[in-house]
Amino acid sequence: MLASDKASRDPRLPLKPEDVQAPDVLRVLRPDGTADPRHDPRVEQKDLLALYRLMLLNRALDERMVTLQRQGRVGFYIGSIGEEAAVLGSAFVMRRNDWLFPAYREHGATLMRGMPLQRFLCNMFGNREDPVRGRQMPCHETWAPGNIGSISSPLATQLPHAVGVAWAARLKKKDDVALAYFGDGSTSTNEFHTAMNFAGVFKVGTIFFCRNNQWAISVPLSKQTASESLAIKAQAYGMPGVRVDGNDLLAVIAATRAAHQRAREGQGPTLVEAITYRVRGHSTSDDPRAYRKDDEVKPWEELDPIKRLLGHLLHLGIWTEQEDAAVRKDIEEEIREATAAVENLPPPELESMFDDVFAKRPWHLEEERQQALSRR
Amino acid sequence: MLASDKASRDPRLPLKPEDVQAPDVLRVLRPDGTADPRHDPRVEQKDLLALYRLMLLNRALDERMVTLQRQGRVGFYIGSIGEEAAVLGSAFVMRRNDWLFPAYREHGATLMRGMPLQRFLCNMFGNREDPVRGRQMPCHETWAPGNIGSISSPLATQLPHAVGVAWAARLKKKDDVALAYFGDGSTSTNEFHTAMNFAGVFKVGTIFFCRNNQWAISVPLSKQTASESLAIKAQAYGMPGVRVDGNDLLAVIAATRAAHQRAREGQGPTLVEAITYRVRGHSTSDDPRAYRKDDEVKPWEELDPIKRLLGHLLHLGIWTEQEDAAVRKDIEEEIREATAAVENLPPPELESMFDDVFAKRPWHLEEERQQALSRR
Amino acid sequence: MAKMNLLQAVNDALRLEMRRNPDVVVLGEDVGKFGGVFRATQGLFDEFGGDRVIDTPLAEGGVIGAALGMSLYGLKPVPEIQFADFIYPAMDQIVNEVAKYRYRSGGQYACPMVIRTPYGGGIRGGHYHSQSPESLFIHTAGIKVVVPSNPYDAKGLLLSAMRAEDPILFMEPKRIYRAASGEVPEGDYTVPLEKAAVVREGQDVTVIAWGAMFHEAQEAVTQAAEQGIDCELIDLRTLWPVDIDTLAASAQKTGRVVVVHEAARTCGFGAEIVSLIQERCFVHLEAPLKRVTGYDTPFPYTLENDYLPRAPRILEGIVETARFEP
Amino acid sequence: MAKMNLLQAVNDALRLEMRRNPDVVVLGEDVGKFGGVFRATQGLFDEFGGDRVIDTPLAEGGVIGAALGMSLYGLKPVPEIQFADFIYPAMDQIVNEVAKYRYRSGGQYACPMVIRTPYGGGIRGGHYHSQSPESLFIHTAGIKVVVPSNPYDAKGLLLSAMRAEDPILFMEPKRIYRAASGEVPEGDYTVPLEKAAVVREGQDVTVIAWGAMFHEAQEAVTQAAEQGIDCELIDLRTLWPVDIDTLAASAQKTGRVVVVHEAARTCGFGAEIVSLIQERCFVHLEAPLKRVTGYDTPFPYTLENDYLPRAPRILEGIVETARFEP
Ligand SMILES: Cc1ncc(C[n+]2csc(CCOP(=O)(O)OP(=O)(O)O)c2C)c(N)n1
Ligand SMILES: Cc1ncc(C[n+]2csc(CCOP(=O)(O)OP(=O)(O)O)c2C)c(N)n1
Ligand SMILES: [Mg+2]
Ligand SMILES: [Mg+2]
Repeated sequence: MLASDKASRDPRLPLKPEDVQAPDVLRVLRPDGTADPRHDPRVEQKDLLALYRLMLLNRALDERMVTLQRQGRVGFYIGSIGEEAAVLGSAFVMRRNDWLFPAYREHGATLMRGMPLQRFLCNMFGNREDPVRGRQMPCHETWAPGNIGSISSPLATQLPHAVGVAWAARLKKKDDVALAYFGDGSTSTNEFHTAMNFAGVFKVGTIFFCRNNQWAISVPLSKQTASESLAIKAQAYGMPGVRVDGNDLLAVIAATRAAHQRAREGQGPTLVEAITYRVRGHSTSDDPRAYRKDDEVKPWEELDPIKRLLGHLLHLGIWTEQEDAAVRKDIEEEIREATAAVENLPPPELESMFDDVFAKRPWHLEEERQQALSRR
Repeated sequence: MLASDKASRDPRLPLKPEDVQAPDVLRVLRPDGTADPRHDPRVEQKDLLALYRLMLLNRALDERMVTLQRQGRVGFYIGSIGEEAAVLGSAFVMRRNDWLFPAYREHGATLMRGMPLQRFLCNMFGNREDPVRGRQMPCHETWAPGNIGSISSPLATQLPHAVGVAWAARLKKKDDVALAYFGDGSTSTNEFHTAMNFAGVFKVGTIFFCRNNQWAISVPLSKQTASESLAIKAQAYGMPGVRVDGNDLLAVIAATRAAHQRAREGQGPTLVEAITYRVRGHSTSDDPRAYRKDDEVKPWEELDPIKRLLGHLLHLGIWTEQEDAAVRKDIEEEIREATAAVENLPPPELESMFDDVFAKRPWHLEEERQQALSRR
Repeated sequence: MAKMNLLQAVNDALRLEMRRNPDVVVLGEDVGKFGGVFRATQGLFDEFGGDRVIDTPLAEGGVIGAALGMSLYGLKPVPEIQFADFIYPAMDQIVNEVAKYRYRSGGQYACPMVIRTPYGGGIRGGHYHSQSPESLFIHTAGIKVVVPSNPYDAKGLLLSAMRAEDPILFMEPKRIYRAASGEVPEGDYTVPLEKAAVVREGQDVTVIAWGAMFHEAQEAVTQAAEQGIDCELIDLRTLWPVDIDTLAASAQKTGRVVVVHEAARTCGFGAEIVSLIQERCFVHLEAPLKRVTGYDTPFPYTLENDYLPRAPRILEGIVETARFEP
Repeated sequence: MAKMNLLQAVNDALRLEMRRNPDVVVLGEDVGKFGGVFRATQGLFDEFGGDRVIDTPLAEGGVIGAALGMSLYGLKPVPEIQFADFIYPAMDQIVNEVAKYRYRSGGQYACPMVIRTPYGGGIRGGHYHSQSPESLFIHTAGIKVVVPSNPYDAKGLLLSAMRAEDPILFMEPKRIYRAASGEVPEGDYTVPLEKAAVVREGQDVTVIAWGAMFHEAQEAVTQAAEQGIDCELIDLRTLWPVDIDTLAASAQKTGRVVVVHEAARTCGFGAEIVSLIQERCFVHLEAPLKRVTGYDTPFPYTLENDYLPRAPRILEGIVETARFEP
């Protein structure tokens, strides 16, 4: 009579690194640097190296922006330290014609899809060259040339958009896939439920990619839901839900590929739960020591996705410690140069504030614009 | 890797009466009028007879109100024909101190909990003796003495209220249980998700009672969700989900009792999916022939809950066909008399419109009230 | 020309535009086979199929959110909210997403769509089948609000809306879905957005209304004429951006203004109209700008005809305003 | 007396009332151990435990909906919406449920609660950490709206609100959470709801403001005084029901009025204030009622200080209004 009667771990306890070794969690990278051949997505070496470099860039960028924020040079930052494999592995699977709907930690994916680093940094400074014209907070970049949706602070609102895009593609007889990122906390939102349900009913090609970093600001996963896992929530919508080691780039690629194939082939949506951990504060506005102990964090730092990929590359013999050091230096330099190039650009022009509310400026915005300008 | 991989019926097909015989659906009443002793809730005979009478009253009331609506004497009606066992069986389990949050078809439950028939009918006419003072449409009755929450048209908004009540009870060290009714369509709403999730996380004593009548106005269940069942959705919230033959009074009582016991004992919430069928139109505003074939309806009419209980009573030998005919006549008379007693009561007083917006009338409502009165 | 009621005019506009533009899709609860609870989408499912006339699960936020995605991809969605009273589950999608998408993406994206919704009282709908929430959306930068009062405008405005570049909330006065009927051209035509109609010219008092209440206002204006008060009657048609020039010109001429709406008075759109006019026409005003509106209570069932600002109350407002002497 | 900032005053009020009334519970996202993203609930979890200071899952509709149920059962919930910009997922619960529960049950039930939420711009929050949606709720019959502008009022108004019989939306001007500081009594006291404060008496122009913009208005008023314009400065404190007598008396005296708010102009609360005053004080008015407000765009990030109606713009409005000659 009970639909749910199998024994399982107590969802009221936090996930431990050991839990990632559970049989239902897809892993590829082993501690010794080898890849489990049963699930290895067999990524080409040049792509592996490019992905590795992008992970390093992503990490370095995050570190640098936090510093700039502390120095008062940037207003706010929210990054993906420790979650790079989840972000970049999934984005890697997506084709040029596919669409990505980031939450707000997926800057690496945006860069991968062609947003120039300088333009990204313009968004950090909210200046005149910011592609969103200084209108949103930093880390709310948009990059239409890469089919990257507009980032919104209200959580999970992008999920139904990803459903709508994939649905529209199907109606237009295209096989374009849409992937939406979101966090574990966001599974509690209205939009998670609605988007999953619509996607299930209409069998649209959407990938729901959940970065389960186990925290929603100060609220741990165990207080977010009593379900056994996040992946299991897929059952409520008649779609498959998969769990994957989110710090394992190859596993993330493998899981996302499977979901992508389903989507492309008209078999419908998939929920991917990438298990990872938010090793830093939520954003530059947060201080996690107010609500969690450092020793909970430590074991997860051991599973750092960059370390793990590096181990694999060294094992494969396609990368050396020297190359590693050199490329890290290059990246630092690249970021420094790009920052220097854009940091002192002027703010957006006052009159730009009145554009883009509508396609054309109606009389009231024209009037407000005139008033604002006359005041200058 | 897939969380959901067991074979099952295709959720894109409509449920058939045979589906109610699936092993995961709790049934007690057998076609021959006997009760399956393994699950028989062993209701006292006098209660059984009282429940049967209430089912008849509920049915007769629904039929009568539809007639009055057609005659233009009542503005609107929405009833529970064919769903009486689900409504009354579940309400029967609830104690006096427990709370009920109806959707809008559970008038039988309200009457069971002490709302006088005449007062109920006052709500039909929206007159001066209407307990909600003629403010809401018919069938939006409220009866605080019976701990019946206020009925709202926006679907499923009562679900988090039932969570809040049960939660508050626990905080006040009481074991009061709250039961919320809703339909299959309502599982798609924001509030279903939120209320289920909160209830799971805080383990509150709420019973989520879903009347799966397989239609949401013109939208069939198969277009509402792609999940295997509605009960399975409970897994997404770490609570048990049970399926029960919703046209089987005894099965409904048994399933609700189990949920009630869990709730009372602090073991948390339960989702009950009572499988039934909306054999009539959605409400007096609806004409189902515009979207479904009559022959889909027929087989479900065979499973009429009143017929099935009558069969059982006759089998038990505690009821006769003669008594049956007599009580049906009594009931008709009771409704006729109650209607006659209240139909011509005057409408609410104009000034009552300005009460109860707030505890006290602020200046602006006092002003509007004066204006309205001066116009009379 | 054909005789149509407002509902048929809406239906006709949808059908014509779906024939003309293959990117138009209609989605919402019960809009498919059933043709909508008011039958506004009747016949569309049969003509255009389930891919373009879509019954959705019961979640308004999903309807609008999915429509936004469709719009990004190049479709022109026409989502329906079954009753305006049920728009709140979609509030976040409308206010924080649809209305801001163009702006916040720096103009990289846009999500034009027409959100159709029946609104207003007078059908014995009580709290939740009677609301007029227009002012919430007028306050929201990035969305336009259109309300027709007759079949001709309904069809012409809806056709315009479906060809516009911005998100539009198209509110249909359900009380007069069937009661408002008239001659409507059978083929394609448009009525311009953002242009009010001066339905009657007059010298004494400007009366501003829209939707179902326009007809109450018209009745009051006729009665006022019998009392020798010559009203100028304006049907806004597009509430926002409002046709300020027409309003200001009329107010300057008459110096006396009555605004009518069925939404609650406080922070209703009437307040904005009053403010705009007094800002522009202060020296011309000869009487306080008058609001005749719904009361500041939830919408009641039995007393709905007392709640609504019907002709007698409007007439009272007109007379009071006409007779006002400083 | 103790020196407190506005945040500490809010925290103090919560603590005192939780000590006094065991039925008060605080719930919301991150309000528990963390003490809220602004730390408004700091220390409450330690003092009152997880049963009364509750971290909820991430769903604003659930927070308000559950609070409603708690309230029916006799608790006094004080839910927090982390930022007013995130109130829309709870819009249906607030507008259709909380605000109407007493009315629609014929007075059989009531659901008093205090919904706390930080609002407003000026902290570099862009579109979604800056909004001022007060007018949406003022338009909604059945809920009151309170906004303090200083620590003394914050504590006293919040204590009053937690003892009131109606649902109250308590909006906290986050821009001045720390900047507004002053002497606050340590124990229990209340500031009455629905009473505005005339902070400065004056003869020439009435200036009406609230929240963070009150301080901008105050600065402008001081500067106006230097130019010989003697302003009467009113801090509304309760937005709705507004203290109409104080407003009308002042407008009658000065005949000139400036209303300031940071929400977008169109259909903002300023429009209602303008309408109410011109209805009551028409013959006394010597200039158009002036609104100095946020612009009709989403709230911008980089240009937020241009968007906000800061002192220089307010001063301009005051001067224009003072000098207006018909
Ligand atoms: C609707 C809404 N409510 C609240 C917030 C405030 N908020 C910002 S991030 C966050 C936690 C999100 O957690 P999760 O979804 O797990 O994503 P993560 O940050 O961990 O990647 C909260 C509560 C918000 N942005 N939107
Ligand atoms: C939020 C909301 N959206 C739409 C409606 C209109 N509506 C009323 S009943 C109904 C169908 C409900 O179906 P279900 O939940 O299965 O309940 P049933 O009527 O079958 O008992 C709809 C769409 C509503 N009342 N509330
Ligand atoms: Mg998280
Ligand atoms: Mg149903």
